[in-house]
Amino acid sequence: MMSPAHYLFLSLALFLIGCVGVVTRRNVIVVLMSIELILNAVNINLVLFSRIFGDAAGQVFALFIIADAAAEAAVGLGIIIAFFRNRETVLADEMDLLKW
Amino acid sequence: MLDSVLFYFFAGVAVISAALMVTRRNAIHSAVFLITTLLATAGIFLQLRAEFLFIAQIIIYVGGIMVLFIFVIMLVRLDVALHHIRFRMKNLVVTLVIAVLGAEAGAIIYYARKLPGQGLFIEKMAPAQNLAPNSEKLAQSLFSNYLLPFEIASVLLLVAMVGAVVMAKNKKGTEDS
Amino acid sequence: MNPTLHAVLDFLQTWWAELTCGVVIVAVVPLVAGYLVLMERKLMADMQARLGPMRVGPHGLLQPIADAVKLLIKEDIIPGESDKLIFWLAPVISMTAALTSMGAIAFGPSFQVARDINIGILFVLGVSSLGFLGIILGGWASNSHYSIIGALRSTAQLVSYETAGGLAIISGLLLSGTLSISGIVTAQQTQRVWFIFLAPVGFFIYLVASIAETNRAPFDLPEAESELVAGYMTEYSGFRWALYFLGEYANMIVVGSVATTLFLGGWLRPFPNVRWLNWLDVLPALIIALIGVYSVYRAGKQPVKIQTQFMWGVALACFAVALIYAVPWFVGPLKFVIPGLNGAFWFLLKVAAYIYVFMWVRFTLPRYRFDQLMHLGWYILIPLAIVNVFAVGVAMLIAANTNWNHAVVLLLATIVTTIATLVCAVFLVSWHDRRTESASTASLARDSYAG
Amino acid sequence: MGNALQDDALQNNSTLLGTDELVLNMGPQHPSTHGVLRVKLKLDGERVRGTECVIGYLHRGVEKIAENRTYQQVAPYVDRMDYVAAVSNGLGYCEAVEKLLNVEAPPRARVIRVILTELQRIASHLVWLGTHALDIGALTPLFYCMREREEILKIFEKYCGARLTTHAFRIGGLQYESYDGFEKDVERFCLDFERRIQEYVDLLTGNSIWIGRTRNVGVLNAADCIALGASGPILRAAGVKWDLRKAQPYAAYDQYKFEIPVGTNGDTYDRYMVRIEEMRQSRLICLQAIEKIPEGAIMGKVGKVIKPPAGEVYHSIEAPKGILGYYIVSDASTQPYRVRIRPPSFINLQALDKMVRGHLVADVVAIIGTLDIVLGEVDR
Repeated sequence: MMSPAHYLFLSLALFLIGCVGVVTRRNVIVVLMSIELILNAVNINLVLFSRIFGDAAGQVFALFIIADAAAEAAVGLGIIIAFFRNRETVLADEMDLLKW
Repeated sequence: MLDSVLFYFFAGVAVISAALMVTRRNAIHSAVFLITTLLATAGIFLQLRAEFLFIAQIIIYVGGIMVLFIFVIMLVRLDVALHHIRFRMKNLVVTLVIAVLGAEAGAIIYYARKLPGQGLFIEKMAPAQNLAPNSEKLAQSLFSNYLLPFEIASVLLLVAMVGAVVMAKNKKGTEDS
Repeated sequence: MNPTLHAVLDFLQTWWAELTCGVVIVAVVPLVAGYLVLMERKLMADMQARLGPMRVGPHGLLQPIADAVKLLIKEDIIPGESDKLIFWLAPVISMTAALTSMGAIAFGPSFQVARDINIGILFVLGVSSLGFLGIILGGWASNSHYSIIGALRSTAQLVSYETAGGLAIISGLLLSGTLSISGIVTAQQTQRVWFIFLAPVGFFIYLVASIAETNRAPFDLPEAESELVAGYMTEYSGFRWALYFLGEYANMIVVGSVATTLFLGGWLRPFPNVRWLNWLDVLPALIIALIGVYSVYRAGKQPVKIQTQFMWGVALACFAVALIYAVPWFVGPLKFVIPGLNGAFWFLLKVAAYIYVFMWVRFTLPRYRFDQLMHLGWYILIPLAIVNVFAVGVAMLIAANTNWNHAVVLLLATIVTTIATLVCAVFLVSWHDRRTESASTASLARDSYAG
Repeated sequence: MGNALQDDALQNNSTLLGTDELVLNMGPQHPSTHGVLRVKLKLDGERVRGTECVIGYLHRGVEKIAENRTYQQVAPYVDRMDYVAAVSNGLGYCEAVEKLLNVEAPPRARVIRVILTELQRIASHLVWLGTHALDIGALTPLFYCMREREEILKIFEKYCGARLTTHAFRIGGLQYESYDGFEKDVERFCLDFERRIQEYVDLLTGNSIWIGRTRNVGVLNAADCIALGASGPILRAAGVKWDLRKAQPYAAYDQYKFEIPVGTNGDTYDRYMVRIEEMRQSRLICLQAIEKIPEGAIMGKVGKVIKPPAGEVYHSIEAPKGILGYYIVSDASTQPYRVRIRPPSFINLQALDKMVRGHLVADVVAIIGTLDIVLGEVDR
C-alpha cells in the first residue's frame, strides 16, 4: 500500500510543473493546457482525501473541477480563436491591447 | 507490491510527460504529452478506487477537452509560432520562486509525515469497501448533499457553451472582408 | 524463494483468468478483423452480382492472411515533412484504444477481462472514443491537405454522434439500472425481455450513431474515397495503414458488442427463460458441425488439390470446435463451461448480425455530405435521443408507481417518442427547406462546422 | 537572427496563417476526377471559393495528327477521344467527311449506325451513372451498370471485334455486315434493359440521401448553359429542348419516334433524371430500328482513295455528352488540311467553376461527375 504522502508528492510535482508552464510559455494554448495540468494535480489530492476518509465528497468535488475545466477550456479556446482571427497570433506577450 | 509498481509507473509517466509537455516547442506534441499525463492520472484515480472519476477523466478530459485543444491547435496552425523563443527569460525569476515554494511545500509534506500525532497526515487509509460501489456512492453524494453545486455547475457549463459559441462565431461582416 | 518471483507468481495466481482473456483478445481480434474484411468483400460481391475474392485459398478463405503478409512486407513510407513521432504514434493509438476497450466487454458469462468493474459500459465507450485521437493526430501529422480535412471532419463527426450515441445508451441503462456489463445482461434475463423491444428508438439511434462513430458509409466522410482520396489515411501505407484498418474493424466489433449487450441480450440465447426451448442450447454445436459438413461437401468440388485439402482442414477445424462444444454435455465435471461456450456463440452471432447491417447499409446508400451529416446529427438524432431518454424515464416512473405492465407503458412511451420526434423533424426539415429555398444558390452550402 | 527575419516574413504573409483560404489540389491523380483532370480549389473551410482547371495531361494532338493522315486513317484516332462513346465519335467524323464528299450512306448502313450509336449512348450513360453514383458514395450501382454495359460491349465485339475503340463505321457506310443474330441480341438486351433501369431507379431516385446530395447542387440555368455553350443533358436538364437528333436529324433519326427529356431546375438531380430517361428513349429507338432494318448495300459510292473537293464542312451530332462537332477543311488532297473538333466535354467543363462556387468539396465531386467529362475528349 502506498502512503498518502506519495500521492501528495506526485500532485505537488504536477502542480509545480503546471505553474512553470503557465508562467514561462508564450503560447496561450500551452498556457491553457498547463492550467488543465494544475487542475488535474488538485484532483489527485481531492481523490486521495476522499480515499483516506472513505467519503465520496472529495470525488464529487473532483467531478466539479473536471466540469469547470471543460467550461474553462471551451471559453478559453473560444477567446483564442476570436483573438487569432483578429490578430493572427497566439502568443501571450503580443496580447497587449485592451481593445482593438 | 503490485500497488507500488502501478503507482510508480503511473506517477513516473505523469511527471515525465508533464515535464515534456511544458518544454516541447510544438503545441501538438505538448497536447499529446498532456494526454499521456491525464491518462496516467486516470490510472492513479483507478488505483485510489475512484472508478467513476477514472472513466470521467478519460471521457471528458481526453475524449472531450483534449480533442477540443487539438482541434483548435490545428485550426490556428501554430507551426508559425514554432519559430519563436519558447521561454521568456525574464520569467526565470518567477520559475525560481516557484521552485523554492515547491521545495518548501515538499519539505512540509516530508517532515509532517514524520511528526507523530500532528493530524496533518493519516498514514492509514479507510478501507476500500467504503467507496464501493463507486458510481452509486458518488451519485448519492452528488444528488443529495451536493445538489445545488451540481445545478450551479450545469449552469456554468451552459454559460460556457453559449459563451464559446458567441466567441468563436464568425461575424457576418468579417466574412466577406 | 526470491520475493520478486514470489510476487510474480502470486500475481499470476490471482489474475490468470483475466490475463488469459486479454491474451485471447489481443491474439484473436486482429484475425477476426481480417476475416470481417473477407466477409465484407464477399457480401459486397454477392450484392453486386460478382464473386469477390476467389483466388487465395478456396473461396478466398486465405485472403486476409495474404493481405496481412502483403501489408507487412510493404515499404513503410513516412512523408518527409511529416511529424515523425506523431505519425508513428497515431495508428498505434487507434488500434490500442479499440483493443483495450474490448477488455470490459463480456463475450460470455465469464469471459471478460475487467470482470467486476462497475462502470463497464462507460469504460468501453470512453476508451474506444480515444481511437479518434489516433485519427486526428494521424491526419495532422501527415502534413497533407486531404489528411487534415479528413481529420477535421472526423473530429466534428465524433463530437456530434458520440452525443447522440451516449444519449441512446442512457435509455438502455435506465432500464437495466446498472453500468456493469454483466449486470446489464443479467437485468435482461430477469426482466425476461431484450431491451431492444423496450427501447427500440434508443437502439435505432445507437445503430445510426455507431455507424457514424466507426466512420462507415453512409457516414464515411473522414475517409471518403471520392472526395478526400483516403482522408486521414492518405499518407499511410504498409503496416501502419493496416493498424488503422484493424482498429476500424475492431471498433466495429466494439460498437456491435455494446449494442448486443445493451439491446440484444448479450450472451443470452433467444428466450433464455423458456424451459421448453432449452434444446436451443445444443444449437451452437450443431450449427458449427453443419458448417463442417458443408465444408466437406464443398471440398469435393474444389478444382485444385491443395484447395481440396484446405477445405478439409476447414471442415476438421469446424468439427474440432463442435467437439469442444459437445464434449461438456457428456463429461460431468466439465458441465460448468457450457453456459460460457454457448454464451460466446450467441454473443458473437448477434455481433455478426449487427455488423452485417453495417455492411448492408454501406452497399446500399450513397454518402452524406458534411452539412447534411451535421444536420442529421444535431437536428434529428440528438433531439430524438433526448426525448427518448425522457420518455423512457417517465414510463419507468409510471410503471413503478402504478401496477400497469412495464412493457406496455414502455411501448406507449416509444410510440409517443416516435410521433413527437417525427413531428419535430418534419417541422425542422420544412423550416430548413424554406430557409434554403429563400437563400440564393450560391449560399446554399451552409457553414459545415457551424454544428 | 535569420530566424527572426523568417518569422517576420511568415507573420506578414497572411495566406500562410489563419482559417481564411486553403488551396487544395484535386488531381491529376485523384479517384474522382475521372482521369487526369486537375482542379485547384480555393477553399474557405470546406466551401469552394473558386476553381482553376488544369487540363492537358492527356493531350495527344488528335487535330494535328489528322493533318498528316489520310481521311480513312483519321477515323480510328477520333475513337480515342471519348473512349467511352467511341461509336458516336466515329459517326460524327464519318458523316462529316461524307458531307464533304457529298455522298450519303445507304439506308441499311444508316439504320445500323443508329442502332450502334444508341447502344453506345446507353453504354456511355451507364458508365456515367456508375461512376457518378460511386463519387457520391453509392458503391453498388457501378457494378450493375457495368453488368449491362458488358452486354452492349459484347454486341460491339460480335459486330466488329473491338469492344472499346470500335472503329465501327467507315466513310460512306459500314465495313462489316451485321452478324447473324444481331437483331436478336439487340432486342434481347433492350427488352431486358427496362427492368435493369428500374433497378438503378430503385436504388437511387427516391433515396433521400441521393436527393439531398444532388438536388440544388450545381445549378446551371438555361441562360448560363447557352452562354457557356453547354450542350447535351446539361442543357436539357436546364429546360432547353435542344437535341440535334430532332433539331437537325442525321443518320436515320428522322424515322423514329422518341421524346427529348428535359428537366426544370438544371441541378444535378435533373441531369440524372434526364440521362436515365435518355437511356429509356435510346432503348425505344433501338427497338424501333431493329423492327425494320432495310436490306441493301452497306457502303455508299466512295472510292478507295478519298479525295474530297476543296472546301470546308461543319457537321455536328448529338453525342452522349452533348454536341460533338467536326469542322474539316479540305485542300483537295487525300489528307485533311485542318480538322477542328468541338468536343462536348471540353466545353461543358467550362461550366464547372460557375457550378461549384459556394458549394462544399463533396459537391465538387458530384458536379464533376454530373458534367460527365471524359478527359480523352477534353484534352484530345
